[in-house]
Amino acid sequence: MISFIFKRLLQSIVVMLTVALIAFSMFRFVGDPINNMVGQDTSQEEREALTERLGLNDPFIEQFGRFVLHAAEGDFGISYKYREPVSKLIEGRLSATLELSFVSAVLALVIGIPAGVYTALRSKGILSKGIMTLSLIGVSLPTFLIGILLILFFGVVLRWLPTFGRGDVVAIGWWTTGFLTASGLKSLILPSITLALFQMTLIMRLVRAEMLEVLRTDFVKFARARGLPDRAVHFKHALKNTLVPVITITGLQLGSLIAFAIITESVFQWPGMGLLFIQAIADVDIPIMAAYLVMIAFFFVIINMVVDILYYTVDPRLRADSAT
Amino acid sequence: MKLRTGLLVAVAAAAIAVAAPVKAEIFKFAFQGDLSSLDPHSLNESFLLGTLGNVYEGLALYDKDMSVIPGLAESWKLLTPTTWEFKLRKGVKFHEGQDFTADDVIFSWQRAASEGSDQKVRAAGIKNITKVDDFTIVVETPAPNPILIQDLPVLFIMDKEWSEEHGTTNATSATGEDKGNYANLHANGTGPFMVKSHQADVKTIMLRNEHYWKDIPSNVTEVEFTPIKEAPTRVAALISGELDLVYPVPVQDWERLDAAKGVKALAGPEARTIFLGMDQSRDELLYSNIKGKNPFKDQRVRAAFAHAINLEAIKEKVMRGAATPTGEMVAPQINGFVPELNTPYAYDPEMSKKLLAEAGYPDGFEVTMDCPNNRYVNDEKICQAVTSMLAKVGVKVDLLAQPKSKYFGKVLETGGFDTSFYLLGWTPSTMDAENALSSLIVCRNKEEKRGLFNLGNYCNPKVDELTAAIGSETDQAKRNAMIREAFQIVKDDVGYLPVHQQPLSWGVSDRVTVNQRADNGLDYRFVVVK
Amino acid sequence: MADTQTIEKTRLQRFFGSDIWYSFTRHPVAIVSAIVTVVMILAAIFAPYIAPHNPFNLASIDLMDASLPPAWYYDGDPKFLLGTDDQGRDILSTILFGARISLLVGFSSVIFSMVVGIALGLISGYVGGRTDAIIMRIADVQLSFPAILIALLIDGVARGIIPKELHADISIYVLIFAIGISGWVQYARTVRGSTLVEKSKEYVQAARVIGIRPFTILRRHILPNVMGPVMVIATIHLAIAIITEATLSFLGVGVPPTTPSLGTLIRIGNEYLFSGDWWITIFPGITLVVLVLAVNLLGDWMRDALNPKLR
Amino acid sequence: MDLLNINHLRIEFPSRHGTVVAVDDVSLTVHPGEVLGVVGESGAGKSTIGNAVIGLLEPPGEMTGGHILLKSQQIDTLNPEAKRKIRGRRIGMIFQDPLTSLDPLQTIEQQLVETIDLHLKLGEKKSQERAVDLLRQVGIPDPENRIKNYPHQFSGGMRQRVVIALALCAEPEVIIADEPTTALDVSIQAQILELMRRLCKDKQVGMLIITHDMGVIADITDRVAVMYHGKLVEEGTTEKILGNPDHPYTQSLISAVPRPDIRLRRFPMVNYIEEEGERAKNIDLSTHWLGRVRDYEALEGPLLSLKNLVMTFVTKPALLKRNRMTFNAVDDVSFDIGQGEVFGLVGESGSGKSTVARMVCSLYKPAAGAVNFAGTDLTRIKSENERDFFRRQMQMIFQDPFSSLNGRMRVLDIVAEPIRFHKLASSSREVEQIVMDLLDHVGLGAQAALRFPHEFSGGQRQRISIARALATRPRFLICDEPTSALDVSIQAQILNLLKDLQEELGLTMLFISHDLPVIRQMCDRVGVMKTGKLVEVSATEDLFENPTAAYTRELLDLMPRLDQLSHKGLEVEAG
Repeated sequence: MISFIFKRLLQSIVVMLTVALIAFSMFRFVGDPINNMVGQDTSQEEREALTERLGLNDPFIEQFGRFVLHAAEGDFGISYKYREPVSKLIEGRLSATLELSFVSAVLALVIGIPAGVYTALRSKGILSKGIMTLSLIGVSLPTFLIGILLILFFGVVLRWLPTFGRGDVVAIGWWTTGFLTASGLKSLILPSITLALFQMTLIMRLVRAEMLEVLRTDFVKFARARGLPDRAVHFKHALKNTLVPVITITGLQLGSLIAFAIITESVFQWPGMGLLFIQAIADVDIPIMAAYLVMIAFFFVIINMVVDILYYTVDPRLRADSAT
Repeated sequence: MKLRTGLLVAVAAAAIAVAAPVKAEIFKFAFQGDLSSLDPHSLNESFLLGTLGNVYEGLALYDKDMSVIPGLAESWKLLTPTTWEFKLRKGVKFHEGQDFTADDVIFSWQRAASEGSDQKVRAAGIKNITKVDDFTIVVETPAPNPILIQDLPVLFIMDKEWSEEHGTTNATSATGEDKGNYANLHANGTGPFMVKSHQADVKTIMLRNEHYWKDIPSNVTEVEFTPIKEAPTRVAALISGELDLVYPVPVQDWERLDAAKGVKALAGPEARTIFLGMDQSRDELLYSNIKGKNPFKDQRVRAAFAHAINLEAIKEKVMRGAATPTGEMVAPQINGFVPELNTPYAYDPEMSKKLLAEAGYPDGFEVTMDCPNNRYVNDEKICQAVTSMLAKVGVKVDLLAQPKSKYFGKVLETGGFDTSFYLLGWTPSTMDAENALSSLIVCRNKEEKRGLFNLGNYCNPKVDELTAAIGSETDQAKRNAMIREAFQIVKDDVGYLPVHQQPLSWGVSDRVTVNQRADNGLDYRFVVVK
Repeated sequence: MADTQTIEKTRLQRFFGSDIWYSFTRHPVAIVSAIVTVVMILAAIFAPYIAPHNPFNLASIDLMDASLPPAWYYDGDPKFLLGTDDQGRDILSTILFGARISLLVGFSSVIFSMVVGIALGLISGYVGGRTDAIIMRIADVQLSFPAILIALLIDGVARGIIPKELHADISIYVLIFAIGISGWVQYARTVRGSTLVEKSKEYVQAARVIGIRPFTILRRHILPNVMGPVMVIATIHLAIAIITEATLSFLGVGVPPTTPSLGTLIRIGNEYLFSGDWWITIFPGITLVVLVLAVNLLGDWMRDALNPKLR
Repeated sequence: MDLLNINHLRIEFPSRHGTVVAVDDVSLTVHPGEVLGVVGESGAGKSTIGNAVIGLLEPPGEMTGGHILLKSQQIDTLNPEAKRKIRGRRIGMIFQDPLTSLDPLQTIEQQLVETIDLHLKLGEKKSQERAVDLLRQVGIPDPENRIKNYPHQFSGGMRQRVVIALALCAEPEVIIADEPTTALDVSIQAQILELMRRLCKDKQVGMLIITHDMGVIADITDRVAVMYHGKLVEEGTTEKILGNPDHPYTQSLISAVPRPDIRLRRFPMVNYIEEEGERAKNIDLSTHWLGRVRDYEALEGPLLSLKNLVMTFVTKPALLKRNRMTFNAVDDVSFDIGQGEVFGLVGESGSGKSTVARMVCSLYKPAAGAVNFAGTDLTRIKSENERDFFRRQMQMIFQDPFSSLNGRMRVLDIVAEPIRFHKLASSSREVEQIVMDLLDHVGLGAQAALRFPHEFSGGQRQRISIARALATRPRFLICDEPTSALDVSIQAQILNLLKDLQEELGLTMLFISHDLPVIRQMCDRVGVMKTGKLVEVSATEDLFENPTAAYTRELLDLMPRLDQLSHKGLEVEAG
């Protein structure tokens, strides 16, 4: 197990380095940052001087090396636009994005899994057919449109919920949370729904497909033959076996929540990393972009590791293998 | 440190004390962009300067109507064509309690000229400052500079000792050499409002400065600013009553705002002029099917373009009646504006076709147009409209609309003026026509840093002479005459195709009244909460 | 020999005899969504012939027609059934042409990732060993880059390295590439899985005993047998691709507004949701939903009919 | 007194092609302590009966007639809940595949206790004790500790014991066993059957065994019911049915069973179920392409000779060699096969016999040793093209008729593929003609060419793969368990076909099977393999009459004794 985790860690580092490299080599093409760092009547000489001082003229590999070395110490450089250390900027945004993703993830799972199970067990039923179709509408609309329509309806027409931002947040160390204030919680509702919809559908369909598979297996039939009541068959045996494969994909899905948050955050002006990133792309704020992508990769490898470990704990067969 | 926080607390406490009778009035507003820094010298950009103008002040100030009035300087007079004497205001204190003196002015000027500052150009307008006494200074300019004063409201004064104490004697530079400049996240000015908290691109909160050196018309005790990028979200936030003011508001949403109860659209002409430029210097256009020659060198072609564009339609449909079609490169608010030159070129497709034929392009030609899509009001839509209008006279325009970062990277000097036909907007930062002439209209000259934003390099020696003269002419009457002549020439040459003065478009809640300044600046002093 | 003719069945006959077709005829939902999809695809293909106006012909656009409401409104213009947008383009026509572009992007990118994914999947499944390991690692790295991010970056790069004047023309291919490249992993994994299964089957060994070379085996024997699940993924992926395109256009990446896709239309229309010109967003929006919904439902039915494990 | 009565049971499966009557007016009775065997070939509807009894008919199947009585209480009409209460409590069920019958994520204790507690309400503690006790009864060593294990930690045989234990949890009155030993090796099978019989007698449980295997029937049952196409064709005591069947189907079935004790020339009267392929035209091999003298140079000595073959598989891959875990699937195997000889290779699953075959036809590359074919060491050949020459000379017939044909290709293309690949015919016209003749020759008829595999039965498919194997005009044929997936009568047909072809074409054969009786019917010499090693090689008759190796003797003893089978109409080959 230990050696396994260690191996995974090594892999993760490789993955992150690759991501960093790819990302970094792409930035050189996304545009010239200088224009956003100076006003309109700044002269060419000054612009060039700035470029030089930023080391943007150094050979690529040198820039990359510098980046990796600093990143290793958690220093992602200074944002061109905000002239603050990127690490501080991200620090300030991290909690917003994570809380949003977390709530959405919970929503997606809490609704997705039971719905999937239900539609699998009652696969012929009218209701489950309804659920299936309804869930599709969720993924048939672009996220941003869903967001805006929600704002229009609940924010402008009904005036029930806030249309933007996080509301009041409480700071716990560098972590700010919206969970502790009424307005914070209210502001969470619309964005998290917008963000969760897509994943919810995916998870639900996945669970359904897997469940149908498992229900066909012999051991389910045998469990029935042993006289076990449906409840036991479905939830004790079938569901548990369903979740094994579901774990991996769900893990990845939830990981991508953090990235998908980009859209949701810009629609709701949610002060998270995604918003920071999309802003950074427009302003060609390379340090922020680099940091963000590495963060994303980081989250993914973490999630992947958690998933694998879960796997080991859930599935005895794997445990046996790892033992040998 | 301890002492100063003490002071700050004291100030704040006093603020409450004085404000006691008045109840706390919080004013919340949103803008599309954000306040990238609190350092007054970090970026020469209108919103940043406009906002920090509430915290920091210059020797002179803008009044409601942008006329320049005394600020930290009580008065000034011209000693020689190149030297000015300023009497500084006594008894002014910075937010953290330090006294304002001549040293602060000199320091601030030096800082503005320092490495990483984006105000170098303005700082360069001053050759030297000598201190006569604590409240008298003499300013030397490199050449006679009649509009020196125009620059002062945005040349902000910082406290010397405060800056030295926090090692921020240089302007915040983006290079990260100074890891997190103190002035980037903290402010200590003399202005009517002081920064309470600031998280870049998230939220900035300012408190009323109860110790301001003159009384503040506003009854606002706290200002809360949030950047909101998406227009629909911004408008929604206003209509839903979460905010008191949002800007800019898409012009097409005006009706909706006026229809919705509790809010209204607040419009006004901005000092910014939107215009189209054409590459008139290269012998062959970079992006065209005409090879070997440059159609835009021919005045008739430029005129043909001018007559092909229906500015009224753009005003009505794209700008929803909110713009002012114009024939001049500067707006009415600008010193030197010539009313009679403001009438646009007539919309006359037939004439346009005829001119093209005369010029030898009976079937028109192809050209690529560069256009920003997130810089000016409906910029991309204007460009689209222009393309379809030119199509009607046979000119096929390929539209290349990009975000401002990419757009400017291409068309400006950095990109080697890589364009044949483009849309640009300009607000003379000095609010004086000379700035427009010397930046946009004179022949491009890298060495002398003139005409660097004359992207198409329209070049007429006569205009150059005039501009040079205007630059040093201190007699306003003579000066205006020369400005008029220069603009007349440009108009006859059809050097540019002015489109309109774009509207200021704000959405305001009925519970507040605000003053909409022509440079799109929001001056908290004039915000009143009902 | 005479009777062999009677026994011989064309592939078409086989299809109509197949269980798939039978289950199809028993699924009203599947039938309806199939019809909708086909109609929309046809409409898109023949847009130039059936559209009342050509929104891409700038000369034909009159700005004065801008923002007219649908024809049934009192100030609507019968020329423009569903009204016009902010540039005076006929909404109905833009929708037809927009669907054309959305579908083009959708199909092309799906085909792109299909080809890449299947090829890599077959190889890593059949060859195994190091090759397999490497390809799957790449897949992992790729997976830690969500589709939208990849698309954003690729678009950024493309705009950086490709001559600016070409952007308008190539942006659509960039989009296809960007969306396509982010989708191959799923195919690769599925195909690899079923390849592992198929290659252990005896008909493959039989072919090897005969001496058939690996490439031929992959092409003639394995490929046809792994296409089932691929088709299902492809259908659902098509829907996702179209949505992704729309989403990207919201983030400012994508086709130029002079040749808008459904997504672009919706994005543009967004700015008019409050101004009351609802038709600029709503009609393209409805079209998009109906299209994607139909495709999704089709995929749903196919998934249940073929019931492959979607991994 | 009757325990279980099935009266005039009728079960229908409505389908798009019209209703299929899976079980048609079947009546059976099981007495306490009695084992009733239900025998029949695939599609006979025997499993359906089992499912019907425990009330778990797969939809859309439904009982449309008759009734089922347990202790003269009608149970088929009970509501689902009541039926569930009977399942496991009063009727235990054992399925075919022990590997898939247990929930992989739960310890066998959890599964046992769950069931026991459910039915007997003993409470946690008692249930656990009973669970351990059950495991001991079904002969699982060290049950106290093993009970904590997960299914995957048990061998196939052990798992089937656990499954039986689960079936016995609540002391059911009836046990229904559906092909309980089909997935197991001969040796395990014997033990399991013994166990089941004992339990049945001790506990006076009535047992209904559903199987296709006459061996099982002979070993364990008291009475036998023979089913054919959903109908009960004959019922009686085991002796009666095996020794002197009345119904022609039963007779053909019996006659088709390979005998361990005697060697038949051919299997007679096995065409009751499916036409044993009639050849439309008898092609004259002396002139026909198929029989045309093959351009192989004659050679003295063996055609195939294996020298110290070794095959190694990596069980745990690792970068460093020393970290790898490997085992030898084939360990130093050597034997010769003379021309025209049929050499049998027998052994239990995992003994490495198939691996040998795959090395011979170079699907696997041996880790060591030589495969000398017609004097050439195949392992030394580098170029594929050179290898093709030998590929042409040896072909293989596989076990599973369903996976050995590519369902996406027409039979024509399947059979033609080798001909085209090796360019054995001049024109596509000729290719087609050859294929038609081949198909006809294996008894399918030419018109089969234009169909797709899924339109054929298992036996017919096996004929197709035989045709494909012959299409290169090989001199050497490898048959890897060619009939173990087929019903006994079909098996007989295929074996007949192979015999005929071997004689007509003078083929040399390597015949691999786990089934000793089959080996006896087919082979001249036999090699016995155990865990990768070759333990004995001798002429068939000697092997069966006086085996030398202990392991061989063991195998022979475990073989189901079928001596009571009738010999009616069999022609024994002079041994």
